[in-house]
Amino acid sequence: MAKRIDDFKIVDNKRLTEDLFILELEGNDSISEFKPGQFVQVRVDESPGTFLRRPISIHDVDYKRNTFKLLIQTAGQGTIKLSELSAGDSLNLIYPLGNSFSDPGQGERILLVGGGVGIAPLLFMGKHLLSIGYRPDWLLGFRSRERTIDLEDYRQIGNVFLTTEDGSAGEKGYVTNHSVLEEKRYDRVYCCGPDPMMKAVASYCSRKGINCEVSLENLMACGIGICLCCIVTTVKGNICTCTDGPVFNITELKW
Amino acid sequence: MAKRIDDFKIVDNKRLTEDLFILELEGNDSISEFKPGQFVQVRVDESPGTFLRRPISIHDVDYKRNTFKLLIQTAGQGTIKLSELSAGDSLNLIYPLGNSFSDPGQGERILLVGGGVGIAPLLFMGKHLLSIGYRPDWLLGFRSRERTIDLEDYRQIGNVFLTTEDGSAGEKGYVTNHSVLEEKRYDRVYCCGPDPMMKAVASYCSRKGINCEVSLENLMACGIGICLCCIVTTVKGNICTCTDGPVFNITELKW
Amino acid sequence: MVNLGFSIGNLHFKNPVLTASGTCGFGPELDDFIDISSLGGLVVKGTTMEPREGNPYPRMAETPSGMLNAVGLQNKGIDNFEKNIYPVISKYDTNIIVNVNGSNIEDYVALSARLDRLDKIAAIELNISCPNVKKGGMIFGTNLDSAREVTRAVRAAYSKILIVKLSPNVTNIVDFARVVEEEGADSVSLINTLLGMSIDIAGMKPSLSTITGGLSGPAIKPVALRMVWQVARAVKIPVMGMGGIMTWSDAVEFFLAGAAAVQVGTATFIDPQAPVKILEGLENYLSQKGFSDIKDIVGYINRRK
Amino acid sequence: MVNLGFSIGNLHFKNPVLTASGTCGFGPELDDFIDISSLGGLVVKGTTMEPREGNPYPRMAETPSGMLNAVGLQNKGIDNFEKNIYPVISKYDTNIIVNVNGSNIEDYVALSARLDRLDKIAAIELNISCPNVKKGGMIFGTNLDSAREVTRAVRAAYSKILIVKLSPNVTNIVDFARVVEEEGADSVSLINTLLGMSIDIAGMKPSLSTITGGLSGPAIKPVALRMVWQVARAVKIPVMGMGGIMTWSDAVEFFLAGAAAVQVGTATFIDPQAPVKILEGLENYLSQKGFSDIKDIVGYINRRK
Ligand SMILES: Cc1cc2nc3c(=O)[nH]c(=O)nc-3n(C[C@H](O)[C@H](O)[C@H](O)COP(=O)(O)OP(=O)(O)OC[C@H]3O[C@@H](n4cnc5c(N)ncnc54)[C@H](O)[C@@H]3O)c2cc1C
Ligand SMILES: Cc1cc2nc3c(=O)[nH]c(=O)nc-3n(C[C@H](O)[C@H](O)[C@H](O)COP(=O)(O)OP(=O)(O)OC[C@H]3O[C@@H](n4cnc5c(N)ncnc54)[C@H](O)[C@@H]3O)c2cc1C
Ligand SMILES: Cc1cc2nc3c(=O)[nH]c(=O)nc-3n(C[C@H](O)[C@H](O)[C@H](O)COP(=O)(O)O)c2cc1C
Ligand SMILES: Cc1cc2nc3c(=O)[nH]c(=O)nc-3n(C[C@H](O)[C@H](O)[C@H](O)COP(=O)(O)O)c2cc1C
Ligand code: FES
Ligand code: FES
Repeated sequence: MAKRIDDFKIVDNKRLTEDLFILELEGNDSISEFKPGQFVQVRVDESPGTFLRRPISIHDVDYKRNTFKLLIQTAGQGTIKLSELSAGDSLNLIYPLGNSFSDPGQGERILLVGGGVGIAPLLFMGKHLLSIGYRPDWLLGFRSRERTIDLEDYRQIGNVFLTTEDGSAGEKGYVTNHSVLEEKRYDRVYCCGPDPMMKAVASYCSRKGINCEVSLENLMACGIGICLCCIVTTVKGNICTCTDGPVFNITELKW
Repeated sequence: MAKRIDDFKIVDNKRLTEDLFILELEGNDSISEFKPGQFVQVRVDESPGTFLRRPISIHDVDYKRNTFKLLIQTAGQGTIKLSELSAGDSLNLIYPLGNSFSDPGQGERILLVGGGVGIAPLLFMGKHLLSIGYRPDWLLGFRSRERTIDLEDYRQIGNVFLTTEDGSAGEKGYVTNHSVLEEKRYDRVYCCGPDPMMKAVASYCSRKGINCEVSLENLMACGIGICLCCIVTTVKGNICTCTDGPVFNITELKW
Repeated sequence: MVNLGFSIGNLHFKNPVLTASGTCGFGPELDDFIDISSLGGLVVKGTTMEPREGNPYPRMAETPSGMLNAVGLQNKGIDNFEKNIYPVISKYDTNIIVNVNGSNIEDYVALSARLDRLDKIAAIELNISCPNVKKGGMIFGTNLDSAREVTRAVRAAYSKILIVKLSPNVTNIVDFARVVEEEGADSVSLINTLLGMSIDIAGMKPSLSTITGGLSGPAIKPVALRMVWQVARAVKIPVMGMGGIMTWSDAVEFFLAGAAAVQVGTATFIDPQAPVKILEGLENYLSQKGFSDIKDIVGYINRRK
Repeated sequence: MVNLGFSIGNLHFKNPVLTASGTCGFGPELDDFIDISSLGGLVVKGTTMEPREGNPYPRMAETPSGMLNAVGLQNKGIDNFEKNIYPVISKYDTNIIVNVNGSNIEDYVALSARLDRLDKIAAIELNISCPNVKKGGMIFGTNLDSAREVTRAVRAAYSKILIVKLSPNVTNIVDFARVVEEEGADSVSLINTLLGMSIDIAGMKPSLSTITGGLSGPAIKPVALRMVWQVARAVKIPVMGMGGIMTWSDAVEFFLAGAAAVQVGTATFIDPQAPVKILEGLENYLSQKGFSDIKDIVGYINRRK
């Protein structure tokens, strides 16, 4: 759909862990056109520490209630301020931005791999996959049990395999260490998380010949392709993460 | 008293007219040392439009409830943001700043002349005068009836003479046009308001040989005498409004 | 009705609000948000003869009331522009201006000559002030002789409206404005970004891959305004002002200081509708103040003394 | 324990956080808020031989993340300083530095010679970069020959530590740093304010009585940091960095870029305790990162390549 700029009303702000929270926003007529993997550019406020907008993935869309969610990690001034918003406040967004995950091929076995707040765009994708007839598995990594969110929504979509760095929940280690990768065979991976994690997953997938898409979180100034700040080096040269991405097939990336 | 810097709690925010409101703040042990004519430097927030603090006069001190008030006019970004604060919010102040009005001589007849938000420092002075045995008159000017605040507090101190520019309340015109200046004789005037008004009052007073103190509202960066931005030209040269003022006897000023 | 039009030489602009180079792509990127044709002009992004990949990531850092960028003139070169972009943007009913860059004088001249043949390109903006390339760019814009030489050479090769974009990273920008005026520039635009830097203290390394980058946004507005004021008093050709214009009131400051037109840059990143909102606000301001022509306020602060 | 001390020549500073000239009065103005003696130094306000009234009101304007000032070196002259101020501030147990100004070389020399005799004045900061006076000031700081001449003359007249304060309003600040180093400066401090301007659009007139003024505050930090980085790599003498330092993390950026010390300016207007908070934050940062000496981070970003 065409990009738009609008104020949205916050209907809920829910704290999940010490540093993760979900903002739920009231949608409008555009909501049916949001695609999994897309993001929005959030105008936090006018303080000098948050001059530019902040890019945040579309986490979940509720077509019945006509709302959508953003899953956000407090990282600095901007996200801290967002965490202080409450129902009734309004938030200016440019939306929906970027490309989206591509649909899998007929009968493919799918794994959704998320690390920390990187799970944000994957829930929307998982629900989409379910709606078109797939039952993907989840492989999710967190720092520790306390930093793990409630995974009920994810379990409704498929099996959840979990890792934590300290072993306080699921298997100990990084997602790429999880035993499921030895035991099961997947045809396609969708992945989002910290850069080192995505690189490790990408290298695993290319070794195994698994089709893999990653969602990058490059620094962005505009989000709409006019500043050329968010580039990633690909086989086609430097291209914009905000318009040509954020989702890339790993075969395109020069990693 | 020594200058200090502290957070204060707002206990009330009351709208008086379209553009005037009163913030009431919870005081601390310093409140008994506030002097009429003094001001505070308010840290509004961190937005680029309010980088510096904003100077605001001490409007009223309630020793019993241990609170004090600021009477504020919305003039721009900073004061608009202040108008949006509510009970429970906190506000960082540097206080108390500046000199103060001087006490009148024995038996002097006193007129307090205020224009618009310039009445802010005068209520505190009026109460002080009452407490040391004077019953000053008030001569107050506003734009119109709608922009006039409730004057009950002022009437408790002395007679109130009123002007509005459009004649919708009191006499029509500026304070210097009010008939009381023809009819009554005063020994001392304390004045605060827009520059042109203070200059007109000053020139009236020097013509009549009336002792007159004005409270200036020069642009300030620091409020504590370290930037030299707030100067006024006096018979002693350029001196700081924030430390040598804001109250000046008109005989000192090169107006 | 307020007359917002102005001219540079024989080129008429329907109004004095343009987009700034490198901050509006080629125009179509903004089609979802605004009608480009409603603006006075579109200054497309920095173009070079050959394709360029620009600088490595990371290329941007946020700073107080501003941002640093180190894009480094990434673009697909003039052949691609002529073939793929030009046909698309020719549809805009406004002045299209190409921002011209090179590593040496020959590049600048060759590119200008190519652009001279494109009917719908109304003017070029000679960028001698890009701080983000190792060769060319700011080196021309911070040395008077080089500025003179490149302007002279391009003037000889380009027949239409020549705007020269000046660097603020100089001791006396007026000297540069005078020199390029002498060499036949029809207008000067200023300012390009201030050379700045920022450090990621967690990583203990520069925030940008190139260490230094170009500072833009409201932070630089006071410097930009001062330079526009200085230059507008010193030259006879029209001045295009820019640097930190976020709102119509910022734009008014530039007109009062002497700018004949303004370009909107970084503001568009935060609000893609900013150029149009600024135009509307400007028109409102003029009619509320009772002015019938934008020219009535250009350089206003110099008039009364 | 973290060692925060550093030296310029034979002058030891207990820590590298100082107040900047013109933003801390003479020191006593801050006594209610901080213990000046806890700082590495106090750079008192710009002083001249004769008393000066400075520029007319208005002298300041707020800008995005910054402010413009046009104070213009208002001060009561050296006689008053020696008689009334010096005895009072001599009590501070820290290095007291006087910011030296003049309209011509003779003034600078005469004032420096006077200060050489005052025991408790540890150093002078030669201000060749004030943008707010018609004569002297920035004129010396934006012309290489003048900068050389005034530094040479003052060096001959002044036996103690000589710091030269550089102007950012130049094409290449490194040239200036090198010249004053050659002429015997013991340190350079930078940056002074950027020349800027702002317009009151309601009144349709400049916000400052002097039209242009000096821009300070976070807005200029990226430019200041870039210049400190450039200069620190080019000279051997210690560099004092300043420009928009509001917090300890800003200060850390300057150290990583190569500053041996920092001065805190405009921040003190907003929080009179800023210099002390910055010092505390710096110490915390160093111990958390496991550094035992401030020198371990000075110029850190240049070390690994
Ligand atoms: C396409 C895209 C989608 C994203 N989706 C989400 C999401 O759904 N939920 C979420 O919490 N975050 C998401 N991010 C990251 C998010 O944009 C940043 O965390 C946020 O901008 C930080 O802002 P801040 O003001 O809180 O922190 P700042 O003070 O700006 O920075 C704090 C720290 O965060 C780092 N940081 C800043 N921007 C980014 C960035 N773009 N990516 C990674 N690190 C950054 C900084 O380098 C710094 O170390 C996404 C980023 C992109 C590009
Ligand atoms: C000693 C002193 C005491 C004051 N007491 C009060 C008071 O009790 N109540 C109150 O409402 N105001 C008072 N003022 C004025 C008040 O400080 C300004 O109105 C305020 O700083 C404007 O901030 P702003 O961000 O809302 O407006 P800005 O956006 O900063 O400015 C909006 C408009 O207000 C003007 N303005 C800015 N600062 C001042 C100033 N210092 N004086 C006059 N006009 C200014 C600007 O020129 C501009 O036209 C006092 C000022 C001083 C110096
Ligand atoms: C990301 C970015 C890219 C830019 N690219 C160019 C460019 O290619 N050519 C050019 O002349 N100026 C370029 N500029 C400078 C702007 O056109 C403008 O001069 C500057 O940003 C100041 O204006 P602003 O503060 O409104 O952005 C660029 C600026 C930014 C922020
Ligand atoms: C109000 C004001 C007055 C100043 N006066 C002087 C001065 O007398 N001498 C001087 O060398 N610098 C003077 N400066 C410049 C500061 O010392 C400092 O170099 C500059 O403000 C940048 O630092 P900052 O951003 O931390 O303020 C003054 C700055 C301000 C804001
Ligand atoms: S963020 Fe501006 S082009 Fe991608
Ligand atoms: S406001 Fe700084 S000296 Fe008065």
